[in-house]
Amino acid sequence: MTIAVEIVLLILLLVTAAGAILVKDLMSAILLLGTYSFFLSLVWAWLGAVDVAFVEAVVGAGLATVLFLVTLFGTAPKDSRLRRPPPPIAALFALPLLGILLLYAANDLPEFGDPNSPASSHISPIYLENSFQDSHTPNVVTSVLMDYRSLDTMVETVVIFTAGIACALLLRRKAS
Amino acid sequence: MKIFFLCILLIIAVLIGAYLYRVIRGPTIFDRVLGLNGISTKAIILLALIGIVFERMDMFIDISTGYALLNLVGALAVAKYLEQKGLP
Amino acid sequence: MEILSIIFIVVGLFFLIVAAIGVLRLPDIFSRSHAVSLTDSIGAFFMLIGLALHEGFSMNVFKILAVLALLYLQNPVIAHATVRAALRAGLKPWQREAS
Amino acid sequence: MLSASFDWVHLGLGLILSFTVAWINSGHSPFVPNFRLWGKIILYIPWLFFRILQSSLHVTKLILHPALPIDPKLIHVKTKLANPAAVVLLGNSITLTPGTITAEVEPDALIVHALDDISAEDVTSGRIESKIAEVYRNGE
Repeated sequence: MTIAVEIVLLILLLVTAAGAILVKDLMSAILLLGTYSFFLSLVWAWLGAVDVAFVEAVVGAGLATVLFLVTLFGTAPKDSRLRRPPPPIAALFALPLLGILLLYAANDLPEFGDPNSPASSHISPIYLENSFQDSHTPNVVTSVLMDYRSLDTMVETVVIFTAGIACALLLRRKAS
Repeated sequence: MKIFFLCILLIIAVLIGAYLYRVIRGPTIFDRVLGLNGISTKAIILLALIGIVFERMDMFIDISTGYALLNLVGALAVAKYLEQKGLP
Repeated sequence: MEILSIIFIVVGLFFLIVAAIGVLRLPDIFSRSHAVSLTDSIGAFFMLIGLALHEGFSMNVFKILAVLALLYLQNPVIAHATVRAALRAGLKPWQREAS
Repeated sequence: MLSASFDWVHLGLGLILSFTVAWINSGHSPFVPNFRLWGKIILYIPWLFFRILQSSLHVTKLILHPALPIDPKLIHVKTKLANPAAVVLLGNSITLTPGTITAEVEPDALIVHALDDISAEDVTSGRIESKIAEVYRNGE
Protein backbone atom coordinates (compact mmCIF):
# COMPACT_ATOMS: atom_id res chain seq x y z
CA MET A 1 0.00 0.00 0.00
CA THR A 2 2.75 2.45 0.87
CA ILE A 3 4.66 1.29 -2.21
CA ALA A 4 1.64 2.19 -4.36
CA VAL A 5 1.62 5.76 -3.06
CA GLU A 6 5.32 6.08 -3.79
CA ILE A 7 4.87 4.71 -7.30
CA VAL A 8 2.04 7.13 -8.07
CA LEU A 9 4.02 10.10 -6.76
CA LEU A 10 7.10 9.11 -8.75
CA ILE A 11 5.06 8.66 -11.94
CA LEU A 12 3.59 12.14 -11.48
CA LEU A 13 7.12 13.47 -10.95
CA LEU A 14 8.42 11.81 -14.13
CA VAL A 15 5.51 13.02 -16.25
CA THR A 16 5.97 16.58 -15.01
CA ALA A 17 9.71 16.53 -15.69
CA ALA A 18 9.19 15.18 -19.22
CA GLY A 19 6.54 17.83 -19.86
CA ALA A 20 8.83 20.60 -18.65
CA ILE A 21 11.50 19.50 -21.11
CA LEU A 22 9.21 18.92 -24.07
CA VAL A 23 6.99 21.99 -23.81
CA LYS A 24 7.74 24.75 -26.33
CA ASP A 25 6.71 27.84 -24.40
CA LEU A 26 9.04 29.15 -21.69
CA MET A 27 6.18 30.35 -19.50
CA SER A 28 4.60 26.89 -19.48
CA ALA A 29 7.98 25.39 -18.68
CA ILE A 30 8.21 27.64 -15.61
CA LEU A 31 4.76 26.57 -14.44
CA LEU A 32 5.67 22.91 -14.96
CA LEU A 33 8.84 23.39 -12.94
CA GLY A 34 6.74 24.82 -10.13
CA THR A 35 4.51 21.75 -10.28
CA TYR A 36 7.61 19.57 -10.24
CA SER A 37 8.78 21.26 -7.05
CA PHE A 38 5.40 20.62 -5.45
CA PHE A 39 5.61 16.91 -6.25
CA LEU A 40 9.24 16.65 -5.16
CA SER A 41 8.34 18.29 -1.87
CA LEU A 42 5.50 15.79 -1.44
CA VAL A 43 7.98 12.96 -2.02
CA TRP A 44 10.34 14.39 0.61
CA ALA A 45 7.46 14.68 3.05
CA TRP A 46 6.46 11.11 2.34
CA LEU A 47 10.01 9.95 3.07
CA GLY A 48 9.89 11.80 6.39
CA ALA A 49 12.34 14.60 5.57
CA VAL A 50 10.08 17.42 6.66
CA ASP A 51 12.69 20.19 6.71
CA VAL A 52 13.92 19.33 3.23
CA ALA A 53 10.32 19.36 2.05
CA PHE A 54 9.85 22.80 3.54
CA VAL A 55 12.99 24.14 1.87
CA GLU A 56 11.99 22.59 -1.45
CA ALA A 57 8.55 24.21 -1.25
CA VAL A 58 9.95 27.62 -0.33
CA VAL A 59 12.85 27.73 -2.75
CA GLY A 60 11.57 25.59 -5.60
CA ALA A 61 7.91 26.39 -5.79
CA GLY A 62 7.88 29.92 -4.41
CA LEU A 63 11.15 31.73 -4.88
CA ALA A 64 12.43 30.11 -8.08
CA THR A 65 9.10 30.60 -9.87
CA VAL A 66 9.01 34.29 -8.99
CA LEU A 67 12.67 34.77 -9.95
CA PHE A 68 12.12 33.05 -13.32
CA LEU A 69 9.07 35.20 -13.94
CA VAL A 70 10.94 38.40 -13.15
CA THR A 71 13.64 37.29 -15.55
CA LEU A 72 11.03 36.72 -18.25
CA PHE A 73 9.80 40.28 -17.67
CA GLY A 74 13.13 41.64 -18.88
CA THR A 75 13.99 39.17 -21.62
CA ALA A 76 12.35 37.62 -24.67
CA PRO A 77 9.46 35.36 -23.72
CA LYS A 78 9.94 33.01 -26.68
CA ASP A 79 12.34 30.11 -26.81
CA SER A 80 14.59 31.05 -29.72
CA ARG A 81 15.54 27.46 -30.56
CA LEU A 82 12.08 26.08 -31.24
CA ARG A 83 13.44 23.48 -33.64
CA ARG A 84 15.99 21.61 -31.62
CA PRO A 85 18.57 19.49 -33.38
CA PRO A 86 18.12 15.76 -32.76
CA PRO A 87 20.48 14.34 -30.13
CA PRO A 88 23.61 12.58 -31.42
CA ILE A 89 23.44 8.82 -31.72
CA ALA A 90 26.29 8.27 -29.25
CA ALA A 91 24.22 10.01 -26.54
CA LEU A 92 21.28 7.70 -27.23
CA PHE A 93 23.48 4.72 -26.38
CA ALA A 94 25.61 6.24 -23.64
CA LEU A 95 22.85 7.69 -21.48
CA PRO A 96 20.81 4.47 -20.94
CA LEU A 97 24.09 2.66 -20.26
CA LEU A 98 24.96 5.22 -17.59
CA GLY A 99 21.50 4.85 -16.11
CA ILE A 100 21.82 1.06 -15.90
CA LEU A 101 25.25 1.46 -14.30
CA LEU A 102 23.86 3.85 -11.67
CA LEU A 103 20.94 1.52 -10.90
CA TYR A 104 23.39 -1.35 -10.49
CA ALA A 105 25.49 0.74 -8.13
CA ALA A 106 22.40 1.73 -6.16
CA ASN A 107 21.88 -1.95 -5.33
CA ASP A 108 24.84 -1.80 -2.96
CA LEU A 109 23.52 1.17 -0.97
CA PRO A 110 22.02 0.29 2.43
CA GLU A 111 18.26 -0.16 2.67
CA PHE A 112 16.06 2.88 3.37
CA GLY A 113 15.88 3.28 7.15
CA ASP A 114 18.34 0.49 7.87
CA PRO A 115 19.55 0.89 11.50
CA ASN A 116 22.85 -0.85 10.75
CA SER A 117 23.91 1.37 7.87
CA PRO A 118 27.04 3.50 8.46
CA ALA A 119 25.08 6.76 8.31
CA SER A 120 22.73 5.86 11.14
CA SER A 121 25.23 3.93 13.27
CA HIS A 122 28.13 6.42 13.25
CA ILE A 123 27.09 9.94 12.26
CA SER A 124 23.53 10.40 13.44
CA PRO A 125 24.06 9.48 17.13
CA ILE A 126 26.89 11.99 17.45
CA TYR A 127 24.75 14.78 16.05
CA LEU A 128 21.78 13.76 18.16
CA GLU A 129 23.82 13.67 21.39
CA ASN A 130 26.00 16.73 20.94
CA SER A 131 23.91 19.22 18.99
CA PHE A 132 22.09 20.72 21.94
CA GLN A 133 25.26 21.30 23.96
CA ASP A 134 27.03 22.71 20.94
CA SER A 135 24.42 25.08 19.57
CA HIS A 136 21.49 25.33 22.04
CA THR A 137 18.96 24.85 19.24
CA PRO A 138 16.02 22.55 19.95
CA ASN A 139 15.74 21.37 16.32
CA VAL A 140 18.54 18.99 15.34
CA VAL A 141 18.11 19.51 11.61
CA THR A 142 18.41 23.26 12.00
CA SER A 143 21.57 22.93 14.06
CA VAL A 144 23.11 20.56 11.48
CA LEU A 145 22.24 22.92 8.63
CA MET A 146 23.12 26.17 10.34
CA ASP A 147 26.06 25.19 12.56
CA TYR A 148 27.81 22.03 11.42
CA ARG A 149 27.33 22.78 7.73
CA SER A 150 27.11 26.55 7.90
CA LEU A 151 29.60 27.17 5.06
CA ASP A 152 27.50 25.05 2.71
CA THR A 153 24.34 26.89 3.70
CA MET A 154 26.05 30.25 3.36
CA VAL A 155 27.09 29.54 -0.23
CA GLU A 156 23.56 28.36 -1.06
CA THR A 157 22.25 31.66 0.28
CA VAL A 158 24.81 33.48 -1.87
CA VAL A 159 23.41 31.73 -4.95
CA ILE A 160 19.87 32.85 -4.17
CA PHE A 161 21.10 36.37 -3.37
CA THR A 162 22.92 36.58 -6.70
CA ALA A 163 19.77 35.52 -8.53
CA GLY A 164 17.82 38.25 -6.74
CA ILE A 165 20.42 40.89 -7.68
CA ALA A 166 20.34 39.78 -11.32
CA CYS A 167 16.54 40.06 -11.38
CA ALA A 168 16.72 43.54 -9.88
CA LEU A 169 19.24 44.59 -12.54
CA LEU A 170 17.02 43.23 -15.34
CA LEU A 171 14.00 45.11 -13.99
CA ARG A 172 15.95 48.36 -13.66
CA ARG A 173 17.24 48.19 -17.23
CA LYS A 174 13.70 47.76 -18.49
CA ALA A 175 12.44 50.77 -16.57
CA SER A 176 15.08 53.21 -17.83
CA MET B 1 -8.04 3.05 10.15
CA LYS B 2 -4.57 3.58 8.73
CA ILE B 3 -5.50 1.56 5.66
CA PHE B 4 -8.49 3.83 5.13
CA PHE B 5 -6.31 6.94 5.18
CA LEU B 6 -3.82 5.30 2.84
CA CYS B 7 -6.64 4.57 0.39
CA ILE B 8 -7.78 8.20 0.53
CA LEU B 9 -4.18 9.28 -0.02
CA LEU B 10 -3.87 7.05 -3.05
CA ILE B 11 -7.15 8.25 -4.58
CA ILE B 12 -6.19 11.90 -4.19
CA ALA B 13 -2.76 11.22 -5.67
CA VAL B 14 -4.46 9.68 -8.71
CA LEU B 15 -6.87 12.64 -8.92
CA ILE B 16 -3.87 14.96 -9.18
CA GLY B 17 -3.23 13.22 -12.50
CA ALA B 18 -6.36 14.87 -13.92
CA TYR B 19 -5.02 18.31 -13.00
CA LEU B 20 -1.59 17.36 -14.34
CA TYR B 21 -3.20 16.50 -17.68
CA ARG B 22 -4.69 20.00 -17.67
CA VAL B 23 -1.32 21.54 -16.81
CA ILE B 24 0.55 19.71 -19.56
CA ARG B 25 -2.06 19.72 -22.34
CA GLY B 26 -3.89 22.94 -21.46
CA PRO B 27 -4.76 24.87 -24.63
CA THR B 28 -3.96 28.24 -23.06
CA ILE B 29 -1.55 29.36 -20.40
CA PHE B 30 -4.41 30.17 -18.02
CA ASP B 31 -5.47 26.54 -17.94
CA ARG B 32 -2.00 25.71 -16.70
CA VAL B 33 -2.23 28.33 -13.96
CA LEU B 34 -5.61 26.97 -12.87
CA GLY B 35 -4.26 23.43 -12.86
CA LEU B 36 -1.32 24.53 -10.73
CA ASN B 37 -3.71 26.14 -8.28
CA GLY B 38 -5.78 22.96 -8.03
CA ILE B 39 -2.65 20.86 -7.56
CA SER B 40 -1.44 23.03 -4.73
CA THR B 41 -4.77 22.78 -2.93
CA LYS B 42 -4.58 19.01 -3.31
CA ALA B 43 -1.01 19.05 -2.04
CA ILE B 44 -2.10 20.83 1.13
CA ILE B 45 -4.73 18.15 1.78
CA LEU B 46 -2.21 15.41 0.96
CA LEU B 47 0.28 16.80 3.46
CA ALA B 48 -2.32 16.83 6.21
CA LEU B 49 -3.19 13.22 5.31
CA ILE B 50 0.46 12.17 5.39
CA GLY B 51 0.67 13.76 8.83
CA ILE B 52 -2.26 11.62 9.99
CA VAL B 53 -0.72 8.46 8.56
CA PHE B 54 2.65 9.10 10.22
CA GLU B 55 0.97 10.37 13.42
CA ARG B 56 3.14 13.49 13.39
CA MET B 57 0.45 16.01 12.56
CA ASP B 58 2.31 18.93 14.17
CA MET B 59 5.19 18.79 11.70
CA PHE B 60 3.27 18.25 8.50
CA ILE B 61 0.59 20.84 9.06
CA ASP B 62 3.37 23.44 9.28
CA ILE B 63 4.52 22.64 5.76
CA SER B 64 0.98 22.87 4.48
CA THR B 65 0.70 26.36 5.99
CA GLY B 66 3.89 27.29 4.16
CA TYR B 67 2.51 25.83 0.94
CA ALA B 68 -0.66 27.87 1.23
CA LEU B 69 1.26 31.12 1.71
CA LEU B 70 3.70 30.43 -1.12
CA ASN B 71 0.92 29.45 -3.47
CA LEU B 72 -0.62 32.88 -3.05
CA VAL B 73 2.65 34.66 -3.86
CA GLY B 74 3.41 32.51 -6.90
CA ALA B 75 -0.06 32.64 -8.41
CA LEU B 76 -0.35 36.40 -7.98
CA ALA B 77 3.04 36.88 -9.63
CA VAL B 78 1.98 34.74 -12.59
CA ALA B 79 -1.34 36.55 -12.94
CA LYS B 80 0.35 39.97 -12.79
CA TYR B 81 2.85 38.88 -15.42
CA LEU B 82 0.13 37.60 -17.74
CA GLU B 83 -1.89 40.79 -17.37
CA GLN B 84 1.05 42.95 -18.37
CA LYS B 85 2.45 40.82 -21.15
CA GLY B 86 -0.77 39.58 -22.71
CA LEU B 87 -1.23 36.20 -24.33
CA PRO B 88 2.11 34.58 -25.21
CA MET C 1 -16.42 10.97 16.51
CA GLU C 2 -14.56 8.54 14.25
CA ILE C 3 -17.73 7.80 12.27
CA LEU C 4 -18.39 11.50 11.80
CA SER C 5 -14.84 12.12 10.59
CA ILE C 6 -15.09 9.24 8.10
CA ILE C 7 -18.38 10.63 6.78
CA PHE C 8 -16.85 14.09 6.35
CA ILE C 9 -13.79 12.73 4.58
CA VAL C 10 -15.84 10.60 2.19
CA VAL C 11 -18.10 13.57 1.33
CA GLY C 12 -15.01 15.69 0.70
CA LEU C 13 -13.53 12.97 -1.48
CA PHE C 14 -16.74 12.85 -3.51
CA PHE C 15 -16.53 16.58 -4.20
CA LEU C 16 -12.84 16.29 -5.10
CA ILE C 17 -13.62 13.54 -7.62
CA VAL C 18 -16.44 15.61 -9.11
CA ALA C 19 -14.11 18.59 -9.43
CA ALA C 20 -11.47 16.49 -11.19
CA ILE C 21 -14.10 15.21 -13.64
CA GLY C 22 -15.20 18.79 -14.18
CA VAL C 23 -11.67 19.95 -14.88
CA LEU C 24 -11.40 17.27 -17.54
CA ARG C 25 -14.85 17.73 -19.10
CA LEU C 26 -15.66 21.43 -19.13
CA PRO C 27 -14.91 23.24 -22.37
CA ASP C 28 -13.05 26.46 -21.56
CA ILE C 29 -11.00 28.30 -18.99
CA PHE C 30 -13.88 30.21 -17.43
CA SER C 31 -16.03 27.19 -16.74
CA ARG C 32 -13.04 25.15 -15.58
CA SER C 33 -12.37 27.78 -12.97
CA HIS C 34 -15.77 26.92 -11.49
CA ALA C 35 -14.65 23.32 -11.07
CA VAL C 36 -11.43 24.39 -9.37
CA SER C 37 -13.41 26.67 -7.09
CA LEU C 38 -15.57 23.66 -6.21
CA THR C 39 -12.45 21.84 -5.01
CA ASP C 40 -11.17 24.76 -3.04
CA SER C 41 -14.27 25.88 -1.29
CA ILE C 42 -16.08 22.68 -0.47
CA GLY C 43 -13.83 19.68 -1.02
CA ALA C 44 -10.97 21.08 1.04
CA PHE C 45 -13.42 22.22 3.71
CA PHE C 46 -14.90 18.77 4.23
CA MET C 47 -11.53 17.00 4.04
CA LEU C 48 -9.81 19.29 6.54
CA ILE C 49 -12.74 19.34 8.96
CA GLY C 50 -12.83 15.54 8.80
CA LEU C 51 -9.12 15.38 9.56
CA ALA C 52 -9.54 17.83 12.44
CA LEU C 53 -12.32 15.68 13.90
CA HIS C 54 -10.09 12.63 13.64
CA GLU C 55 -7.26 14.46 15.36
CA GLY C 56 -9.36 15.37 18.38
CA PHE C 57 -9.02 18.54 20.41
CA SER C 58 -5.42 19.71 20.43
CA MET C 59 -3.10 22.38 19.12
CA ASN C 60 -3.20 20.82 15.66
CA VAL C 61 -6.88 21.60 15.23
CA PHE C 62 -6.10 25.31 15.46
CA LYS C 63 -3.42 24.92 12.83
CA ILE C 64 -5.82 23.07 10.53
CA LEU C 65 -8.40 25.82 11.00
CA ALA C 66 -5.72 28.41 10.22
CA VAL C 67 -4.87 26.61 6.98
CA LEU C 68 -8.57 26.49 6.13
CA ALA C 69 -9.03 30.21 6.78
CA LEU C 70 -5.97 30.91 4.65
CA LEU C 71 -7.42 28.82 1.82
CA TYR C 72 -10.75 30.64 2.02
CA LEU C 73 -9.05 34.03 1.94
CA GLN C 74 -6.62 33.39 -0.87
CA ASN C 75 -8.36 31.07 -3.30
CA PRO C 76 -10.94 33.63 -4.46
CA VAL C 77 -8.08 36.08 -4.96
CA ILE C 78 -6.12 33.64 -7.11
CA ALA C 79 -9.16 32.57 -9.14
CA HIS C 80 -10.18 36.18 -9.69
CA ALA C 81 -6.66 37.19 -10.73
CA THR C 82 -6.41 34.32 -13.21
CA VAL C 83 -9.81 34.92 -14.75
CA ARG C 84 -9.25 38.66 -14.98
CA ALA C 85 -5.92 38.08 -16.72
CA ALA C 86 -7.64 35.70 -19.14
CA LEU C 87 -10.37 38.24 -19.84
CA ARG C 88 -7.90 41.06 -20.39
CA ALA C 89 -5.83 38.89 -22.69
CA GLY C 90 -8.83 38.74 -24.98
CA LEU C 91 -10.17 35.22 -24.46
CA LYS C 92 -13.86 34.88 -25.27
CA PRO C 93 -16.06 32.67 -23.11
CA TRP C 94 -17.23 29.45 -24.73
CA GLN C 95 -20.88 29.40 -25.77
CA ARG C 96 -23.19 26.72 -27.03
CA GLU C 97 -23.32 27.02 -30.81
CA ALA C 98 -26.78 25.60 -31.50
CA SER C 99 -28.89 27.90 -29.37
CA MET D 1 2.40 29.30 16.24
CA LEU D 2 4.47 27.06 14.01
CA SER D 3 7.04 26.19 16.65
CA ALA D 4 4.28 25.79 19.30
CA SER D 5 6.37 27.68 21.82
CA PHE D 6 4.30 30.03 23.95
CA ASP D 7 6.99 31.96 25.81
CA TRP D 8 6.30 35.61 26.39
CA VAL D 9 9.44 36.46 24.45
CA HIS D 10 8.30 34.74 21.26
CA LEU D 11 4.71 35.91 21.48
CA GLY D 12 5.69 39.51 22.17
CA LEU D 13 8.27 39.58 19.40
CA GLY D 14 5.75 38.16 16.94
CA LEU D 15 3.09 40.69 17.93
CA ILE D 16 5.46 43.63 17.66
CA LEU D 17 6.87 42.49 14.33
CA SER D 18 3.51 41.82 12.69
CA PHE D 19 2.05 45.13 13.82
CA THR D 20 5.15 46.95 12.60
CA VAL D 21 5.00 45.33 9.17
CA ALA D 22 1.28 46.03 8.83
CA TRP D 23 1.81 49.63 9.95
CA ILE D 24 4.61 50.21 7.44
CA ASN D 25 2.69 48.66 4.57
CA SER D 26 -0.60 50.43 5.20
CA GLY D 27 0.79 53.91 4.71
CA HIS D 28 1.24 54.74 8.40
CA SER D 29 -2.43 54.78 9.18
CA PRO D 30 -3.29 54.44 12.88
CA PHE D 31 -4.61 51.06 13.85
CA VAL D 32 -8.31 51.32 14.67
CA PRO D 33 -10.05 48.03 15.27
CA ASN D 34 -13.74 47.97 14.45
CA PHE D 35 -15.02 45.18 16.63
CA ARG D 36 -18.72 45.52 15.83
CA LEU D 37 -18.01 45.18 12.11
CA TRP D 38 -15.94 42.07 12.68
CA GLY D 39 -18.69 40.59 14.79
CA LYS D 40 -21.17 41.12 11.98
CA ILE D 41 -18.80 39.56 9.44
CA ILE D 42 -18.38 36.51 11.65
CA LEU D 43 -22.17 36.22 11.78
CA TYR D 44 -22.22 36.52 7.98
CA ILE D 45 -19.89 33.55 7.43
CA PRO D 46 -22.32 30.69 8.29
CA TRP D 47 -24.95 32.13 5.95
CA LEU D 48 -22.32 32.30 3.17
CA PHE D 49 -21.33 28.73 3.89
CA PHE D 50 -24.92 27.59 3.51
CA ARG D 51 -25.08 29.31 0.09
CA ILE D 52 -21.79 27.63 -0.91
CA LEU D 53 -23.19 24.22 0.00
CA GLN D 54 -26.39 24.80 -1.98
CA SER D 55 -24.69 26.05 -5.13
CA SER D 56 -21.95 23.44 -5.05
CA LEU D 57 -24.61 20.72 -5.06
CA HIS D 58 -26.06 22.42 -8.12
CA VAL D 59 -22.65 22.55 -9.87
CA THR D 60 -22.08 18.90 -9.00
CA LYS D 61 -25.35 18.02 -10.68
CA LEU D 62 -24.31 19.99 -13.76
CA ILE D 63 -20.91 18.35 -14.06
CA LEU D 64 -22.15 14.80 -13.57
CA HIS D 65 -25.01 15.27 -16.04
CA PRO D 66 -24.13 13.25 -19.16
CA ALA D 67 -25.22 15.98 -21.61
CA LEU D 68 -23.27 18.74 -19.80
CA PRO D 69 -26.18 21.24 -19.86
CA ILE D 70 -24.16 24.36 -19.17
CA ASP D 71 -24.80 27.79 -20.63
CA PRO D 72 -21.95 30.06 -19.55
CA LYS D 73 -22.35 33.79 -19.88
CA LEU D 74 -20.91 37.08 -18.72
CA ILE D 75 -23.25 39.31 -16.77
CA HIS D 76 -22.88 42.87 -15.50
CA VAL D 77 -23.92 43.42 -11.92
CA LYS D 78 -24.44 46.98 -10.72
CA THR D 79 -23.58 47.52 -7.09
CA LYS D 80 -24.70 50.29 -4.80
CA LEU D 81 -22.02 49.54 -2.26
CA ALA D 82 -19.82 52.58 -1.71
CA ASN D 83 -17.27 51.18 0.72
CA PRO D 84 -14.33 49.54 -1.11
CA ALA D 85 -14.03 46.88 1.57
CA ALA D 86 -17.68 45.97 1.02
CA VAL D 87 -17.06 45.57 -2.72
CA VAL D 88 -14.08 43.36 -1.98
CA LEU D 89 -16.20 41.23 0.34
CA LEU D 90 -18.91 40.97 -2.33
CA GLY D 91 -16.45 39.94 -5.04
CA ASN D 92 -14.84 37.43 -2.73
CA SER D 93 -18.18 35.90 -1.80
CA ILE D 94 -19.22 35.64 -5.44
CA THR D 95 -15.97 33.95 -6.38
CA LEU D 96 -16.10 31.61 -3.41
CA THR D 97 -19.55 30.40 -4.42
CA PRO D 98 -19.13 27.66 -7.04
CA GLY D 99 -20.84 28.48 -10.31
CA THR D 100 -20.08 32.18 -10.30
CA ILE D 101 -16.74 33.95 -10.50
CA THR D 102 -15.85 37.62 -10.50
CA ALA D 103 -13.97 38.44 -13.66
CA GLU D 104 -13.52 42.19 -13.50
CA VAL D 105 -14.11 44.95 -10.99
CA GLU D 106 -15.16 48.38 -12.17
CA PRO D 107 -15.94 51.39 -9.96
CA ASP D 108 -19.68 50.76 -9.82
CA ALA D 109 -20.17 47.35 -11.40
CA LEU D 110 -18.83 43.81 -11.38
CA ILE D 111 -18.51 41.56 -14.41
CA VAL D 112 -19.43 38.05 -13.31
CA HIS D 113 -19.01 34.83 -15.25
CA ALA D 114 -21.78 32.37 -14.41
CA LEU D 115 -22.03 28.70 -15.32
CA ASP D 116 -25.76 28.66 -16.07
CA ASP D 117 -29.02 30.49 -15.43
CA ILE D 118 -29.64 29.20 -11.94
CA SER D 119 -26.16 30.18 -10.80
CA ALA D 120 -26.54 33.57 -12.47
CA GLU D 121 -29.86 34.17 -10.79
CA ASP D 122 -28.07 33.85 -7.49
CA VAL D 123 -26.05 36.96 -8.24
CA THR D 124 -28.54 39.07 -10.19
CA SER D 125 -31.18 38.77 -7.51
CA GLY D 126 -28.86 40.72 -5.22
CA ARG D 127 -29.26 38.52 -2.18
CA ILE D 128 -25.56 38.53 -1.29
CA GLU D 129 -25.37 42.25 -1.93
CA SER D 130 -28.26 43.12 0.36
CA LYS D 131 -26.79 40.93 3.05
CA ILE D 132 -23.42 42.70 2.79
CA ALA D 133 -25.11 46.10 2.76
CA GLU D 134 -26.80 45.09 5.98
CA VAL D 135 -23.45 44.11 7.46
CA TYR D 136 -21.88 47.44 6.59
CA ARG D 137 -24.79 49.78 7.30
CA ASN D 138 -24.47 49.74 11.05
CA GLY D 139 -20.78 49.03 11.09
CA GLU D 140 -19.80 52.41 9.70
